[in-house]
Amino acid sequence: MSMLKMTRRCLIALASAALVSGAMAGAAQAQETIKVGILHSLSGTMAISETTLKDVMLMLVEEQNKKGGLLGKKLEAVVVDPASDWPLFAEKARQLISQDKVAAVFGCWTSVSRKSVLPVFKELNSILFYPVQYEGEESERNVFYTGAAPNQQAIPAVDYLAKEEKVERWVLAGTDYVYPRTTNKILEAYLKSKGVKSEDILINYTPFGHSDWQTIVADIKKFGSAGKKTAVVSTINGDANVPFYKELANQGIKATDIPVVAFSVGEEELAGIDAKPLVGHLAAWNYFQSVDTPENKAFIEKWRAFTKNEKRVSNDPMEAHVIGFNMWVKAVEKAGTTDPDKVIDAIVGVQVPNLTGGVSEMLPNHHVTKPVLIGEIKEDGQFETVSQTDSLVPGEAWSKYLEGSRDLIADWKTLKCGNYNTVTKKCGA
Amino acid sequence: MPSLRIVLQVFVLLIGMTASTKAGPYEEALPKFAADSYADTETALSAIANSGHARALTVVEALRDGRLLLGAGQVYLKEVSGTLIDVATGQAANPTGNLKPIRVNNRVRRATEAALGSLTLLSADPATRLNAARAVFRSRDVAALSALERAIAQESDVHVRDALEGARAAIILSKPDALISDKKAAIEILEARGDQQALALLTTLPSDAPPELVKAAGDAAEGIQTRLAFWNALQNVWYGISLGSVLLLAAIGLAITFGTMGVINMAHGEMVMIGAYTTFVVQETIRGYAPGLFDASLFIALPLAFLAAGTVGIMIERGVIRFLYGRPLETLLATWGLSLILQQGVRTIFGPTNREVGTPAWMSGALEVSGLSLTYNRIAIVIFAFSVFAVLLLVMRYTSLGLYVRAVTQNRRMAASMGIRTNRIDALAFGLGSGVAGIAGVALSQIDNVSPNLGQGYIIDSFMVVVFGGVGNLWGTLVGAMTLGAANKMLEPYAGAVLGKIVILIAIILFIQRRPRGLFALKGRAVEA
Amino acid sequence: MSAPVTPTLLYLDDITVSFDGFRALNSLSLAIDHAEMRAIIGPNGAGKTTMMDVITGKTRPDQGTALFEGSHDLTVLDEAAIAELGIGRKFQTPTVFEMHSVEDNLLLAIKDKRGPFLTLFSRRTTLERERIEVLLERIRLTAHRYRKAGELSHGQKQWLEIGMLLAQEPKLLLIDEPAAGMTDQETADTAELLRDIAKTKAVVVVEHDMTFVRDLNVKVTCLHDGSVLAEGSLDAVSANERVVEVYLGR
Amino acid sequence: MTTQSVLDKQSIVVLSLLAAVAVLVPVLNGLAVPGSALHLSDHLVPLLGKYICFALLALSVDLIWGYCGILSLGHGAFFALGGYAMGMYLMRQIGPRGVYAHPVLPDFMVFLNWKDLPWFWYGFDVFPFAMLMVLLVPGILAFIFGWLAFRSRVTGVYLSIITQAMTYALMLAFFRNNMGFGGNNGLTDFKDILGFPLQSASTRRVLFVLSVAALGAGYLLCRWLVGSKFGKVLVAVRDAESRTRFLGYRVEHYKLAVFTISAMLAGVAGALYVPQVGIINPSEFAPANSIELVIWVAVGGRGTLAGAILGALVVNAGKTWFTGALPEFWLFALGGLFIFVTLFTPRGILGAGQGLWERAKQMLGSKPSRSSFSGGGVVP
Repeated sequence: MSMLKMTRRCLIALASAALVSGAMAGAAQAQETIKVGILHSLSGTMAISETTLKDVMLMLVEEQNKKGGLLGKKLEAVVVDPASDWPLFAEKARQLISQDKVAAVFGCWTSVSRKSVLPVFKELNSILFYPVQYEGEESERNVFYTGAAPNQQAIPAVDYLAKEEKVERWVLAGTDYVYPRTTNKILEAYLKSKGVKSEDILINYTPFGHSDWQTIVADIKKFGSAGKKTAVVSTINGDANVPFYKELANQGIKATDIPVVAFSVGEEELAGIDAKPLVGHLAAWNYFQSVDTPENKAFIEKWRAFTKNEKRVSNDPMEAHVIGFNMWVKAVEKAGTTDPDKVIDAIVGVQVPNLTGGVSEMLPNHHVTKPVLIGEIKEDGQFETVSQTDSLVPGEAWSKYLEGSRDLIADWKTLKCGNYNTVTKKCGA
Repeated sequence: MPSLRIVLQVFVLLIGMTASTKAGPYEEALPKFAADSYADTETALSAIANSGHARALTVVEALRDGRLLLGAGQVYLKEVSGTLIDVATGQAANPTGNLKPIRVNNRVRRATEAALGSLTLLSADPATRLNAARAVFRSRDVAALSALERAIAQESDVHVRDALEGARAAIILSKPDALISDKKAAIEILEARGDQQALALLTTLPSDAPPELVKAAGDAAEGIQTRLAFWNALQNVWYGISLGSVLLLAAIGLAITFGTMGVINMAHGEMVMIGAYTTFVVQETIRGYAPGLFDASLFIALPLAFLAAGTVGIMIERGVIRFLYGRPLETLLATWGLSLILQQGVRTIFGPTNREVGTPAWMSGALEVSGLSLTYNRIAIVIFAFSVFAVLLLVMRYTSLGLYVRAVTQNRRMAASMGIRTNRIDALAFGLGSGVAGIAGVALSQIDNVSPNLGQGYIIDSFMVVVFGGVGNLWGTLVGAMTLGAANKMLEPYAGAVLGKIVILIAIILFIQRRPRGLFALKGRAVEA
Repeated sequence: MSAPVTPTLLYLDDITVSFDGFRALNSLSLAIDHAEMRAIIGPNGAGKTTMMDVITGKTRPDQGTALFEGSHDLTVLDEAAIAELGIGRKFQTPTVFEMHSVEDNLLLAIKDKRGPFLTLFSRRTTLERERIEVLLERIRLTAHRYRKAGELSHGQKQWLEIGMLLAQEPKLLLIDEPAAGMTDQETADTAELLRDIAKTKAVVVVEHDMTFVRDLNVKVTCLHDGSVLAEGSLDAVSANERVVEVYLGR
Repeated sequence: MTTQSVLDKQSIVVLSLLAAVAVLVPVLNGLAVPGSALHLSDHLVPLLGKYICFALLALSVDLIWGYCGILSLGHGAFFALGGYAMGMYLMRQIGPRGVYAHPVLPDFMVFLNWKDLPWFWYGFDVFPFAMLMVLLVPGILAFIFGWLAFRSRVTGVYLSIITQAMTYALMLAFFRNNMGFGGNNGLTDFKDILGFPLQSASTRRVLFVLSVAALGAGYLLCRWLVGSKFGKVLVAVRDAESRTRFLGYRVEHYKLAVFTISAMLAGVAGALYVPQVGIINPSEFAPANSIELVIWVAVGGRGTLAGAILGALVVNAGKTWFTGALPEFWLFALGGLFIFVTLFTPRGILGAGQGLWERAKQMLGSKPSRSSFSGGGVVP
């Protein structure tokens, strides 16, 4: 026991010494750099999509430093690996914020990872930039959604098909999780509001990583040969897409017969598929690598130089990170500090050029304005833009087409509320 | 709808033609391409297709292939040989400035197909004529009717003729001013055709159709429906067999390592993955050095995948598993560790994203047998799976390796004392099992992702197959794979993919407790040892 | 329990067991009396072990009757129930709980309630303690009581297993090749021990070692191809032409 | 004898260490000056709490694997079920504070257009009921599953594979949105537990202490179980199943009993885990998780209760460090660990350590003493 006491006393002595030096070291470091957290899975099932985003962030940080950093300080990227493990996302977020003291975090891909870290960002009052298209139905003070909300992707895509391809019959096929569920519910309500009958809508859900698509593709084929022009709206996620498209091609479903418009298939995913049989199938995004603007050209050039890979593709969530990062930089400059409260106040209204030739703005609901692009798959795995909205579409946190959220709006500028009910005139009620 | 519009457009164009005698519809249409709008492109296309102009076919084909270029309001055509000609004059041209291909979308592509259909109905090649007939069937373009009739008159190929008549029937049925008797004849032809599209045509008659026609169509549709129901059931059986074959391929290597050697190889899925990546590397090499060999790429990949996975298997056996014989649970953990390392290794070398493995031409498309649609790649996989099974059965039964493996399995000490080098047999048998998993990977690369996670998707299913079928018996694996495949596909239409799979898993759990050693279990004292 | 059908302790009649077409037991009949010792001999594959499996409930016969004490149908009971009826079994290779001490091995074997809840709250009684002392003495392992059973020699393990059988207080002991792997002295001691046990309990010994069988000096049953070939004193059985044929090869 | 074995040397060490942790962590977190070397940063408390829950889970696996030879590759399922039971309570506690402000229905039900609460959600707003379910749901599942499996004597590898099938089937089922458990997103966005806000540091400290207490209690329970005659029968089953049977023990009853107890322990671990990490989702059912947790036990040393705890702490701390410092190498390290442990240290860290200690003692000439309990595992 006396040993224990001894060590205890030693520890306290040590601690007081460390206290002083630690505080000094902390202060000194704070002067040197501003830390930026990168929270993307580098292993596990999501590594396939998220690793690229980590690289983009590293590039953006490096570039900003070349421009002289931010507020006279260098930026420093802190990379962690949440390993596609959702609770680990929360743990790593907590570590980034309270241990590494990052000024903002760029990260997450899946909805569940975002949901997992949400309480952490709220509790520790930090900032998360979320770069992926998602199901909406959320607006948090500490989160900025730079990917598409359903109204910036799904609805314009359906409009395009109905108008341009005269589609009258719809297959809504998705992986069974919250994004497809919500998107399909919104689309179902939207289509019905446009006079599409229930029997002309087929909804189908499959599990993650579904690989045997024979039956479902055959069903789609059958559904599509009933005389009316049919299209498939696919919210099929990640890995399941390759066997799905392969089965489509093999069963001879061509884009001219039954076009498939996908919301989760981008350049990265197509890089793993032989795109020749898929020519003409569509995707709706806010950005395509093939977009012909000087901004995009410059970006791709830098990206390829950074990754030292002449063939490296770019995609929509990457652009979202570019927009988010630039907005954050501007907001920090505007606020003159990285203090989250000040930045959150300053960032609303900030405008930065996106890569498709427009200027995106951060809205009071923490979503951004973006153009909606519909592209057809080309033989080389790139997209040919076949339609683009005339102006930028503001992201809506709450869908007009869903019963529960119809009356909700988000406004962090004046109402200071993410779910303000316009009927009861109350926040969160 | 589109057909009606085309009729109107043709009509308008015809009026235009009479107005100005100088420029025909062909010349009139060309400037529309310059608008760079899909609707205008489509209009121009239809006009050109119906103009009867000598260059119409060339232009349509060029548009389809992205060889129709636009420069300063002029339309140029780049021939396959690379020379540019001015589409309006047909003369070789040498324009200055930037040329951009005219953009095509699905709508234009569809119109192109329809146009090509009516333009190639009289082609010399029967396959082209067949495609043309199908295209016309889909477009139901009234303008193609006369060409169609000419084609039917001189068609000699029965198969193509049927298709042509089907197309004509489709047009007549949807043509408002056709005679009732003709329409009735069309209904009969469509009924004989008996497929889903025919059914769709028959069930979507316009509301103002005469009652007798509606009745005839209704009867015909009913007949088709009964037939389709039958074909549907058969089709489901086929899906079951083809899923069963995939499971068989994935599991059969395991049946050797687990079934006869008693080694729980959790890295089995990664052997499949190695096979798939071998295919990728082979294809990349071929693309780079000998593109002509692409169609043979899978055959080249097979032995290489066998060797690659087999070698890794032998290394695993020598390096890890041989220390763990008789401790199945420890083997399970160690090989799980190996599987993590192999996955991450592949991720480090090839990157985390999917890699593209192409499908050779002979494996694309589907074979239509009456109401059945059998895709070539699935046919190939079914045949392949059964061949692998047969070869393996022969190897185990008739070769000395098979004999030795069985001897070692039954009594290691006795086998050793008879001069069999059990160490070598263990390594070879494990290599064989892994190699077979490797060639399964070649086949699976055709239907699934080639990614580091590939193996993970199959490992549980493979174990289920082997355990369900009964350990130590290749026939059990075959029956197990087919049963699970068929059960899965039978349940899927009713329960959905997820629930179906859950039901099957529960059924297996219950089954195992009825017959703890599987369907084809060995009985007797030996298995207790 | 219904009234005894037969006065014998163990009664097997017309027992047949087949594995994948191979008949391990072929209409086997056998009767063992109370406090009788019987030696079973027979070449490999004669069905000796399968017979034990049937008696102890490990294998269900395809047909036939197996009665214990004239009224308990062994073909419907499981191993635990049969053990509780009073049939103990020693395996061919000594099977003891290697990670437990010698004493604990005996403790686990001692006749007591076997349910999980009862063992959870059970305490060692003085009576049990005394019984263990006696048993340890009898199987000559008193000095090794705290050692792990896995550390014992082969012969000691054989004896420990016999001790565990005794601790069960069975009425019938089935003993498979007790002398295998023992020195001559140990073999003789084992025979002595078994003869001693047979004074109060029925014992069935399966053995290859003819010297050992001779030492036992009891009635012998010779099995061949799953049924009884000959029965009687060892001398009578060894004189049987068919037995000689079977043992020496045809 | 039994009482003596409960309080052997190892137990005293383990329990005092746990007590020390239970006191030190909250004190260093709550009372030490932030910024000082002694201060335990806020993010470490739930992290350590998570490790402790994993340690309890590892303990439950060790009880059946280390002592009874049942290798369950589906124990993550019981952990997750306990977690879901707790998650359902926490969801109900949110009440009208969800984004849609529905008085009863959780958010995910509102947005899937559910009108009523499904029947299986009833009662979960009552804490004692929910806690009962934490024990009962995993317990009943384990009982049914075990009853089926053990009765028909499914053993060894076969048992492992069907436990894997079980957790896989459950994962698929919970992924389905129609099941009413939130699908892929699972249950999240919890607000408070018994009225205490989950985000506050003091609630976290209490949860941490509770977890340590649960681990201590779990340890004592396991120690009592394996020290009793019951435990000796378990080890007997592990080492010579048919011998045990021929002695008259109904092996299936023992297996069933210990399997059910173990599942309930895993459920408790899950229930404590959820409020500390703030989310429960179907990926907890993933077969890979269950396999990984077996390796915790193997690393620490199966058949030694302290080993299971040690293994869970070491591997998870390693995971945290690796995924932060060398993200790309985590799977190499984990995979290597699996192989290394099974090949070279089958008795785990604790076993290897004890082996060295024994050898050292022998070298010094002291006689090996009789170990204080003989109900033991692989390690005396």
